[in-house]
Order: sequence, then C-alpha cells, then structure tokens
Amino acid sequence: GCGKKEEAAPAPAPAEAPKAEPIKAAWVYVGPVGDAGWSYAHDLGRKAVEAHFGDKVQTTFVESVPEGADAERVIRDLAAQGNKIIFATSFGYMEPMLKVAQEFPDVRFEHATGYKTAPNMRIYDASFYQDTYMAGIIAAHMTKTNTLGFVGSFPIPEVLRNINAFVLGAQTVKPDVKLKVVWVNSWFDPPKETEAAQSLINQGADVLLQNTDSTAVLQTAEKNGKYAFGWDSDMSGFGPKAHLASAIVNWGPYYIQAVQDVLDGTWQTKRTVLGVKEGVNDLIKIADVVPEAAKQKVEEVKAGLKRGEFEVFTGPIVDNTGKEVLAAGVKADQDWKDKVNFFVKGVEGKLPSGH
Amino acid sequence: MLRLEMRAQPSRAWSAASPLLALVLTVVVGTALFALLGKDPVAGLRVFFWEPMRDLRAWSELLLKATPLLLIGVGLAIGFRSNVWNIGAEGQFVLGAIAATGVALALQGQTWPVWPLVLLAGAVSGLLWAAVTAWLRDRFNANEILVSLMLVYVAVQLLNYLVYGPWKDPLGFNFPQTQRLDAAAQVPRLWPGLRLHLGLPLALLAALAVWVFLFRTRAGFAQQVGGLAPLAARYAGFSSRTALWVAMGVTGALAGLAGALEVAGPLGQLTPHVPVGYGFAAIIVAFVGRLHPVGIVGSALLMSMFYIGGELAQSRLGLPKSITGVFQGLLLFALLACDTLIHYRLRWGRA
Amino acid sequence: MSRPTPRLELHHITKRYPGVVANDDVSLQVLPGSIHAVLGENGAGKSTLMKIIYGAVKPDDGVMLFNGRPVHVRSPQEARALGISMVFQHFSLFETLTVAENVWLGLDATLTLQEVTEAIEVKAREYGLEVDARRPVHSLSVGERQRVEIVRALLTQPQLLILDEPTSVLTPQAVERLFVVLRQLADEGCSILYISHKLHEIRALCDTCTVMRGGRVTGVCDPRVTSNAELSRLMIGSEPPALPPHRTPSGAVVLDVRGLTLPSTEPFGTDLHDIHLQVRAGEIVGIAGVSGNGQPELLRALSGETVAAPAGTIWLDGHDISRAGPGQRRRQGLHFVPEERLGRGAVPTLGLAHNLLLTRGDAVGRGGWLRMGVLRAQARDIIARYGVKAAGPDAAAKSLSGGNLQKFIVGREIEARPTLLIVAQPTWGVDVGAAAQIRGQIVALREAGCGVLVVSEELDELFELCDRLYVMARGRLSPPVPVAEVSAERIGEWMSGLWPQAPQAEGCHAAA
Amino acid sequence: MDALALLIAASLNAGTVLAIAALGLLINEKVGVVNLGAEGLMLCGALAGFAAVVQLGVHPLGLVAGMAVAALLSLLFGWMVIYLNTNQYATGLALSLFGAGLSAFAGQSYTQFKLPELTAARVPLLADLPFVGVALFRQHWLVYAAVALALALMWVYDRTRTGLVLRAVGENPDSAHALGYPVRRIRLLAVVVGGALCGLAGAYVSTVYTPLWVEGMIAGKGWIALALTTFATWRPARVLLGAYLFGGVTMLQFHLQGMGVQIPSQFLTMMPYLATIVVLVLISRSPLWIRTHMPQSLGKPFHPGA
Ligand SMILES: Nc1ncnc2c1ncn2[C@@H]1O[C@H](COP(=O)(O)OP(=O)(O)OP(=O)(O)O)[C@@H](O)[C@H]1O
Ligand SMILES: Nc1ncnc2c1ncn2[C@@H]1O[C@H](COP(=O)(O)OP(=O)(O)OP(=O)(O)O)[C@@H](O)[C@H]1O
Ligand SMILES: [Mg+2]
Ligand SMILES: [Mg+2]
Repeated sequence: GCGKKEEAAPAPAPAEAPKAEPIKAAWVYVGPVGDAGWSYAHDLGRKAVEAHFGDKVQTTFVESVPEGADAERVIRDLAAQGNKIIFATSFGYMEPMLKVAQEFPDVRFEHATGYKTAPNMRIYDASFYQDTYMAGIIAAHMTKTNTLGFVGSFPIPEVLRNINAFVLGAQTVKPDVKLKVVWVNSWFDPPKETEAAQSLINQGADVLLQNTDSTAVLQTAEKNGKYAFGWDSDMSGFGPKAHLASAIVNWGPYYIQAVQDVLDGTWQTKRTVLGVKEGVNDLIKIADVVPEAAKQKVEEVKAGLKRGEFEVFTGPIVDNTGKEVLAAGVKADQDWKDKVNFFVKGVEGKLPSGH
Repeated sequence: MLRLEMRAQPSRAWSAASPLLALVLTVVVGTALFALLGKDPVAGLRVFFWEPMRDLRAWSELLLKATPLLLIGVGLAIGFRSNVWNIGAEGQFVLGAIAATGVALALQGQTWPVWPLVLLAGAVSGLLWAAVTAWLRDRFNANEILVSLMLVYVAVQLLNYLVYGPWKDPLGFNFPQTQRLDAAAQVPRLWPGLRLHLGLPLALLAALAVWVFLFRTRAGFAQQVGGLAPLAARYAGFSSRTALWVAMGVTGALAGLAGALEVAGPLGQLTPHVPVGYGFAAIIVAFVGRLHPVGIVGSALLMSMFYIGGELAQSRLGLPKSITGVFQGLLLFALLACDTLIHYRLRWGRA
Repeated sequence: MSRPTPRLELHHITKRYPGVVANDDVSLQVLPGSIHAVLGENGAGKSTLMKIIYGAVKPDDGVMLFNGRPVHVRSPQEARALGISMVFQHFSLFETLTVAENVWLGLDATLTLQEVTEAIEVKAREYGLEVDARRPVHSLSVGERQRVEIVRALLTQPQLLILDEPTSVLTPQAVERLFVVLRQLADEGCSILYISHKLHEIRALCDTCTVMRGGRVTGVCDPRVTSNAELSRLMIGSEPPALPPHRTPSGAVVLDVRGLTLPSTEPFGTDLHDIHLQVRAGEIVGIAGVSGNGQPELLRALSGETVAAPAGTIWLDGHDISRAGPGQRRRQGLHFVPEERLGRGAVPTLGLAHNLLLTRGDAVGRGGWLRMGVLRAQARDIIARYGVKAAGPDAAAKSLSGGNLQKFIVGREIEARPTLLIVAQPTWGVDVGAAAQIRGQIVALREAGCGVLVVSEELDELFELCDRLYVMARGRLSPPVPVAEVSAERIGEWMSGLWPQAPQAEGCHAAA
Repeated sequence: MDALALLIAASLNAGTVLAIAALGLLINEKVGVVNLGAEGLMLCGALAGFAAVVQLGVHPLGLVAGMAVAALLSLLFGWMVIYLNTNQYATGLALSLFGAGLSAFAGQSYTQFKLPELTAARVPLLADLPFVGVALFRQHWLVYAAVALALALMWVYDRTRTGLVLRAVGENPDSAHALGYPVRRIRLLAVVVGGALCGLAGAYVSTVYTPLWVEGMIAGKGWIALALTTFATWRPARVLLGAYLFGGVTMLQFHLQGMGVQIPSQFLTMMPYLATIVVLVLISRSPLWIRTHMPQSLGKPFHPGA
C-alpha cells in the first residue's frame, strides 16, 4: 500500500477548541539530535509538528536510545506519561514497541522502517532510493573515471536499495559506470567515514555517495577536489565545491498527518511508504557545475515520481553475478523491494551476508 | 596549605562515610549543574533519585538494568582483586549472547525448557572468549588489558557478521536480527507483566558465591593474595597462573551469562544492538562497590539508577543524554578523592 | 689552643612521624676532619637524622649550623651546594641507567655526561675505587654499586660526607678498603658521619661516637676507649643474653642438594653453579656471604618459589622435591622464613590471622572452607606465645613493627613443627631483645631435632648460631666447615669466592 | 602505483592522530603514570579545538585550545593520582567517562557548524616529486610535527639530562626523591604535557582530519593509543611505527573492500584489532625485553618519605 493524500491543510481554526488539553506526542531517536543526519531530520519533523499545531500538541523526545533492551523501557515510560502518539524512528525499536503497544491499547504507536504492525501500531518509511537514483544520474555526468564510490553503513535492504538505485541511475547515462562500495559497519563514525571516503578516492572514485549520517564523506571529497552528495539534510555548506546535491527527507508532512489522525480520531493501522511523490524525499540544491542535461533528466525523473508513473526498479534488472532478478518490463512491487539482498550489475564486490 | 598525612591505620569510619560523602558531593555538584541549566534542581534530583524507584514497575526496570552490571561487576571484582585487568568483559558479554542465541536457534521447536542450556552456553562461551586473553597472557605474556580490549572490537564484528549474514532471520526482510527465541528458550520472568527475570536471583546468587569464595574459602584467599602482594603469593605457593585463569574464567563466564540473559530475557533475539556498554560500565560499578560483592550490589543499583534517571531527565526535563556520563564521572571522581581520607588525614600546615 | 669551628652543629632537632618520634631533641657536633660515628639499634632514628641534615626530610623543630653559620637545608640540591653529600642506606641507584648516568643525576647540572665520565675515572683512580663508568648498574655487584654511590658523593667535593650503614653489604676485605678511602678523605679535611650498629667497625674507624636510642641521644664518647659493654648499654640499655652452647651434629640428612645448577630467571639475577649442600636433623647450618651473590636465587629454589631446578637435585628426607611447589614442600615439612617480611612473608594489608593462611592450613576445613574462629584462635595463640606486640589477631601486618612481625612469622613457621626450617636474615632490622628471642627459638628448634638452615649477611650472628658454615659467592657454594674450626677472617676471604677447591667435599656428598 | 602512494599518504594521515596521542601517553608512562582517560581527553580536546575555530576562525588556535583544555583536565587527573594517590586505573576510567559526557554535553550547540576551509597542504618542491611527493609530501604540517615530536622525544630520552631525570623518576621514584628531584612535580608536569598532546590529537581530528564536531567522534582512538605505548615498549620511534601500522591496516581494509575482495567486511573491520593482538604477542614473548624497557613504577603510587 502506498502513501496518503497530502492535504497539508493549515491549522483548522485554532479558536475552535480552547478548553481541550493539548495532546502529547513523543519521539524516540537512535542518535543525538545534533547529528545532522537521521535523528536530526526526524527532529525537524517534530518541530514541524510543533509549529503546525502550536499549543494543541505538546512534544517530547528521548535521544540516543540504544536499540537494545532499554528501548522498551523508554517507550513504555513515554506511553505511561500520557503520550497519545509515539514515534520510534529506528528499525531496532520494532520489537520493543510491539510489546509496549500490546500494553497500551489507547496509545498510537508509529514505527519507522520496520515491517510489523499491530492494531495500534503502524509503520512508515521513506524512499531514499528515489533520491539516489537521481543522484546517480548526476554522478554519471560528473565522473571522469567512470568510477563512483559508496560509503555504506550496514548491508540492510534499505541501504542495498540505495546502492542499486544509485548505479541504475548512473547507468542510464553511462552504461559502463562502476561503483565501489566500502562498509564502515557503523551509522555514525566520522573518522571512519573519512577514512572510507579517502580510500574510495584513492582507488579512483571521483563521485561519492554515502548512507551514513555525518558530513565526513562530503568534506573528504571537498578536501580531495572530488564530488559528493549531502544526505538526510542540506549539507551544501559543508563542501561548497564538492557538493552536487543533497538527498533529503522531510518527515514533517507525515508527522503532521499522523497527529492530525489522532486528533480527528481517524488513526488506522497501515503501512505507509513515502517518497518523492508525497514530498518526503527530494534531491535538492543541485549544484551549478552539474550540466544542464543532467538537471533536465533529474527533473524528468522527479516529475515521473511525483505523478506516480515512474518506478526506479523496472526490469530488466540483473545482479552482479549475471542473474536476472527482475524480468524485463516488470515494475518492482513493495515485496520485491523489501527483500533486496543483491548488488546489481556494475557494483563491484560481493555482499557480506554470504547469501 | 592543605596536605595529607598517612594514617597509621586505615580509618574504619571513613571507609563507611566516604561513599556517602561522595554521593553528597555528586548531588551538590549536580544541583548546581541543574540550577546552571535553568532547571529546577528539586525536579532534577527527583528524576534521578526518586522516579527510578517510584513503583513496582520502576523497581523491576531498575533491577533489570542492574542485573548485567551486577553479574559482570562481581566477576571483575575477583579479577581486579587479583591484579588481573580484564577490560574486555563487553566482548565476553557479546560472545555469551551469540552462543546463547546459537543454542536457542539449534533447539528451536523444542517444548521442554531450553533456557538453562541457553544460559549455560552463554556462560561457557564467555569463559572461552576470556580464555583467549588468559592464554595469550599466560603463554606469551601479552598484556591482558590490551588483548581483552581489542577482542571487544573483534567480538562486535563477529556479532555483526552473524546477524547480517548467516543468522539473519529468513522472514525478517533482510533486517539484521535473528528469529525471535522460542518461549522455551526465554528465561522465566519473576512477576507476570514485569520484565524482571530469573537473572536477578542468579546475579544475587553469583554475588553471594563470590563473597563466599573471596572471604570464606582458602582458594579465594589465595586468589587475592596475588593482587595484594605477588611475592607473598609466590612464597605461599599460590599459583599466579591459577589466579589468572580463575579471574578471567569467572569474569568471562559471568559476563557471558549476562549476555545470554540479555538475549533470552528482555531482547528475545540477537540483534546488532546487544552491546550497550555493560562490560565497561561494570568496571566502574566494581570500583564504586570497592571490589566487594555487597558494595557492588549497591553500586550496580546506583549505576542503573543513573542510567534510568538520565533517560527520564530527557523526557521529563528536556535535559540532554550526556548528563548521565557527566554524573557518573563526577561520582567516580568524588568517590576516589574521598577514599583518600581512609588512608590519609587532612592537615593544614607546612609539609 | 682554640677549638676549630665545628663543621656541623645540630641543636634540638625533633622529627615526629605518626605514632613515633623519630628524633627527639637531638644535638650533635662534628669537627672538621673528624670521623664521627652515630651508633644505635634499628629504628633509633639514625637515618632520619641524616636525611634531615641532607635536606631530604624536613625537621619539625631544631637548628642546624654548617661551618658556624645557621643554614636551612630544604633539599638535597641545597645540601650538595653547601658541601654535604650522602650515601644512602638503601641505594638510590637506577638499574637501567649506566654508572655515569647515575652519577650525573646525583650532581648538579653544570657538567656534561662526557665530563662526568672522565671525572669518575679520575676520582676512581685517586681513591682506588675501580668502576667502569659505561656499564649499566644492573650488571654490577653490590660492592661495585656501593663504589658508585661513594664516587658520586665524592664528586661533589664534600666537606661533610654521610654514610648510612655502608658496610652491611660488604665483605670484610671491602670494608677494609673502604676504611682506607675514608681515612684518606678525613686527612684531607673532610668530615665524615658514619652510621652503623657494628661496634668493632666503629672502634676501628671513628674518633667520636654519638649513641642513639629511641630517637634520643643517650651518650657521646670516644669509641677507641669505651668498652663494648658500655656501648651496648648506651645502645640498648642492657647486654644481650648468651645462647646455649653448640652441639655436635647427629641426625640423618634432611636436606640434600646435589649439584644444583640454575640459570637465573630474573633480569638482573645471579646464576647458581653446581651447589652441594646438606643439612642434618638437629643441626644449624649457616650460609654466609655478601648479598647479591645468589642467596635469593638459592632460597627461592629451596623454598619452591622457583620450580626450575632439574629433577634429582634437591632432596628432602630422601624424597626428590626438586619439582615440587612451595605448598607441597611445606606439607613434607620444609618451612621457610623469607628475608622480606612485609610483602613476601606477610601480606601488608591483611590481618595477622589471615596471614597464617599463607603457610598454614590448620583452619581450613573441607572443600577449602575457612573456619574463622579457629584461625583467630591460632593467631591469638602465636601472639601470646611469642610475645608479639599487636592489637589483636586482626591487626594488619603492616601495622606491626619489623621485629614484632618477624616474631610472628618465625612463630608461624616454628609452630608448624617443620623437619627443616630455612630462615633468611633472621634478625634483620630487629631490635636486640627480639633478636635474642628469635635466636633462642631457632636454637630450641635444633634441640627438638629439626634441621635449620640460616642464611645471613651478619657473620657475628652466624658464628653465634650455627654448627657448620657454607660461604656463598658469585652463585657458587664453598665446602662446609664446622664453626669451631674456622675464623671470621677465613670466612671473609672465602666471601670473595677464594676458597680451596675441595674434591673430598664433593666425594662426601656423593657418598651421602 | 599512484593508488599505493595514496594508500601510504592516507595511512600516514590516519596514523598521525594515534601517534600524537600515543606519544603524549608515552610521556606520561615514562614517569610512571598510566592515564586510561585518554579517550575523554581526546574528546574534550576535539570539542575545544572545534569550538575555538568556530569562534575565532583561526585553525592553529583550535589546536592550542584543544591542548589547553586537555591539559587542564589532566591537571585534575594528575592532582588526584599524584597528590591524593588515588588508583590510577580507576581515576583514568573516571576521566574517560567524564570527558565523554562533558564534551557531549558542552558540545551540543556546535554540531551544526562547518569550519572554514583549510588550504591543501603541500611541501614546496617535494610535493611535486613523482610517487614520494604524493605519498609523503602533501600532508598537514602536524603529520610532520608528529614525526619531529617522536624524534625530539628520542633525543630527549636518550641524549639529554632532562630525559634522564624523566626516566629516573619513572624507574625509581624513591631514589629520585632521595637525590632531591621533585618527583611529584615532575610527574604532574609530564602528565599535563602528555594530556595536552592527547588534546592536540583530539583537536586534530575535529579541526583537520574530519573537520566537524559530533559527540563520541573519537570512537575508541584513545584506547588504541594506549595500546600503542605498550606495543612500542615505550620507545618513541616504535610508537610512530605502530601508529602508522595501525593506520595502514585500517586504510588497507577499506582498500581491500573497495577492490571488491570476497571477504565479509566485518572480518576486514576486525583486521586492525587482530593485527594489534598479533604484534603484542610477538613483542611480549620476551619478558626480559619488556622489563628492561617498562618504567618500573608504572601504575604504582609514590608517597614521598614513605
Ligand atoms: N617516613 C616515615 N614515616 C613514618 N615513620 C618513619 C618514617 N621514616 C622513619 N620512620 C620511623 O622513625 C623511626 C626511626 O627510623 P630511622 O630509619 O631513622 O631509624 P634508623 O636508626 O636509621 O634504623 P636502621 O638501623 O634500621 O636503619 C622508626 O621507628 C621508623 O619506623
Ligand atoms: N595535597 C596537595 N593538594 C594540592 N596541591 C598540592 C598538594 N601537595 C602539594 N601540592 C602542590 O604541589 C606542589 C609541589 O608539592 P611538594 O612540594 O609536596 O612536591 P615536590 O617538592 O615538588 O616533590 P617531592 O614530592 O618530590 O618533594 C606544591 O607547590 C603544592 O602547591
Ligand atoms: Mg637507618
Ligand atoms: Mg618536596
């Protein structure tokens, strides 16, 4: 199932219900809010909720919550504190949230990036691969070595989708383009990300993309006179010369809608996958150095995504061992995307999973 | 000017008073910190020292979090008392979690209580992982601080390899986690509806056993002499190699057990997020508890209180998470400084 | 004739430590060119007084005059600048550094290392103190180390040289050579403060003697004309009691060491070469020798603290114990009193009762369970029986004075009813009363038929206590001689390794 | 071949952080003090350095600020272990905890900042040489300063009286005290200088290596630096070598991943740690070697006049 209509109806007459207690909403973040990456983006969403609803909503957050046994306590405490809707923004919170959800049937639980739901727990996710596909188009135009680099965090489906889409996008421009992938096995380790980026550059990659949460990769590209992209938020300031574009996510609309659902009593469990169409994902701040042709192509793709006509993963798709994973002409469905565990042709190396 | 004068006898009064004074100092500095941040100090202290024990559920959470700290802490105490510096309990904890999961997955579908085997596997593998350090120390004289520490990083990558690779749940959409453990593989809870599980009595039992071992058996006496006076141990014929192996083995086994309890308890599956630093925090727990099992029970609770208080301080008062680390560091500094008073007298005057 | 200005005058020096008054209203005068002895039992406060003069310890009270002028010495550097130099009782050398570097550290920063090296050679030649400036200190013998300390002191051109028990580690020959150097210095006008509790040395060297007891000065005299009895009385308030006479050895061989050769496991240790040694039941055997000649290594090999001896080299009561650990040897009747009480013979921070557990298992029940009541009772018993002054069975070992702890440890080992007792330095740092008591107990043990091996650096003590003597030098052991048939001078010669090669001694062992 | 030159260059750069911190810790340990708080010092140094550059806009001042803050914290540590005779291990752990918390806490408002650009570093003339120019001569000046520091320390410890005094204090503080050296003051000074170098290393990370500030960004480098001093048996040249080796292995594992080597990345990530253990085992086999090079009073308290 896919996204919802984006009404974004601005504040339906605040004078309407002055006596009402504000409803409480809480967020659980996996990193520090100041990381400029994933948790930061979610926190911008929370702030959008505050701005949108004013004193009708009272928000709180808990940052750097480990995805282990502690998460359950934090989520339960938030529920016990009278929060009516709780957003858990990392995959590892799925099981703990599920448990707490059973205990608090009146509280609405929202989990990002997971796959399990309950009557009072629903899931939502963004489509970064749409961004990376467009980034791939730009990268292919900019590369001189025909070698792109990717600093990967962990080999989970979402990251694999991003990697594959990046190459697929690039191959629409230069079919022979190659991608080198280096895993740092961490979401957030700036020195390590720097080292990984440097290593990719040393091996000839001249346009980098990353799926980690700091600005280190972009800054390393800047230092080496190469190109890179921003991630999660507009990072153009961190590498003015290197920055080609930023793949961003804007959780605001979804969060506003979710809170609105609770206020209206229309909240229902479901799975929401958001993307460019819903205005959640976008590739912004495309640099001036990017040739017009590339910009135009990106605009075309974006328009297609917005209309819901274009699908990044459309067959034929062949993995890097030569096996066809999606037949010609077939558009990938959600199930296919959930289970990505291969590199497409053009990516060097083998997946660590050993599957 | 202030100077220190060695006491002829360590002061018993100060042995008891020093942790209290340290706590008071920490509270005073904490209060000042809250005030500085524009938060109500009373609310701040309440969040750290009252909220974590306000009701039955709070106690359950407090004790749940204290359990691994206590288990690892008492193990480390044996080591530190015998001059064996195992800094890598975190790695042993991870290995325990891995092996426990391995056994649970292998025995999937069984209806008889599998959990004792799961815990045993955790303890044994924690022990074996620690044995690597012990062996390198024993055989090659390699510094155990460094080896055990490096092995933490190795253990974590091993865990990552398994959950991202061979052990990934086939129905888990490729997410890095194993299947959930069967009910038969999970440790029984002490109280329906609360997360507190059998680990707590096990940990208390471990503390008691360590106390008996250290203070009521000749082997425990022999173990400690090595740390207090290595030459005396050699003179008495107490083997330093035995002490090394016992210290590493017990710590490893208890850390491994703690890891197993974590997956077979609150987590219910193996994920990359098993290591959350209990192995390192337990070092502080052991020191704050004066390397004494009874003290460690108290310090594990205190540490757990700080952790939970730190979380609550965020959601209740909007304080940042890092305040917990500041507090723990302050407490340890204060305690160490106050402990000086056990052995020294403060005097005014020239040296 | 007008008296010359004293080189050093001390008036009413007082120094308190927690629990003791180390120096109590001490006054002292040293004339130029005089060799002035400070005599006193262990703990009398001699070292403390010297450290005060040298600026290493600050007095609580009192005045010091140097060459007639009041001075306030705040640090050893200031002392050296004034012309005061000191050779410490416990060497202040750095093992991993070379001789020249060690000397350089003790001088002030005006010279380069090269200049210091040359100066050492010049000084060494001038006083006949051979040392190689380029060797690392850990490779030196104890005697050589002492020479390094003395050369370092001399290089500061001292007007006052303090030597704190310099001879406790020297052979009689080396003592003689040292005295020659000191007399030469005194002739050149340098004053010398000489600390010792050996009467004959003081009589041979010094012209004035200040006697101390319990931190106070008990008398000043001319040692050349004062009797031993008088000095003893000043020093300890009474004369030490005499021991019962020697007995002729009877009994069977309890300890038999057959050709023990053992490379040292310590970085700076001594290797043992072909050691032959026998102790019979009912005799006391002594091993004389200057420290650092392999005694620690031999003792560790005998006690089992190092289990590296080749099989068949150490026999106890007819059993080969070469490969047994200390616990097993103890169970077979071999008990050992080490020279370091604190840290080896006892755990400093533990109570006396717990310290029993190091060598005694009487209070250990089934499964290693400790019966604390039994343990305390046993400790109380030893405290009472051996007259140990302690707060109780739980008093920390480090809270006891050296002599009392030694009594406790000796008591602990004797009460175990050993067949062989090995004692290292039985009375080091122990006051005379306690020393006499300990010696009496060792003799009583012999009378009870136990074999005793005593290792000591005090020749007097060995002559007083033993029936037979061996001498140890450079990791080798001399043939045994009955005490009655040998003079201190002979033993002194042997201490530098010059004993007659005695093939019959080897044969004797082989026959045993 | 250019790839190799670049690999060398990157290894040198990665190793420099470790080298500076480890040399600082070596200065501490030579006088007998183990500082397990290195990680906390580096974090505070990193934050202070970053904040100073943000506020003042001048890069070198960041390095100075990093040193100053770490020096201040090590003064606290030094006072406790030297004058209060607290347990060195425990106090160090407290410092690492406190430093991590404090830097995270105080640094909250700095996470979104970007530092002004650094111009690419080149050694005039030499940088243009083929291969070696790329491999060695296009680095930040601190990379060369680290080498100079190691050489200077070698010279100080082996050739000067100051070095001799420092070694003497670490070997036998009682003797040094008896000879009149102010042992505690010397130790405190060494602790402060060593701590300042840890702060410098931290500031290097946050202002040059990965010019940004986020909490916890040192990510274990302090612990690795501690390992290096033992690994190097307290010899400056070996510390340098060990740091480059560790940096090299780290970069190599990324390099191998980039080349598409068929080994799971987790195993490659383990490489530097396993390499450390292997080398540690190799050098530790001879206890004599360790004993003759290890400062004998390492980790032990010293009480003058005891
Ligand atoms: N730093 C100190 N702290 C506490 N007590 C001390 C200290 N130094 C010495 N003492 C005590 O002061 C007294 C005198 O000690 P001192 O070393 O001066 O004796 P001594 O005459 O040199 O003995 P010895 O013959 O054993 O060298 C002893 O009781 C000793 O225990
Ligand atoms: N307990 C203490 N607390 C705080 N500062 C102290 C303390 N003890 C000493 N200091 C400070 O440290 C400085 C050096 O102290 P002190 O004179 O004891 O050592 P030192 O003479 O340098 O060395 P040594 O210990 O070798 O004599 C003094 O100036 C003093 O201000
Ligand atoms: Mg003395
Ligand atoms: Mg001083």
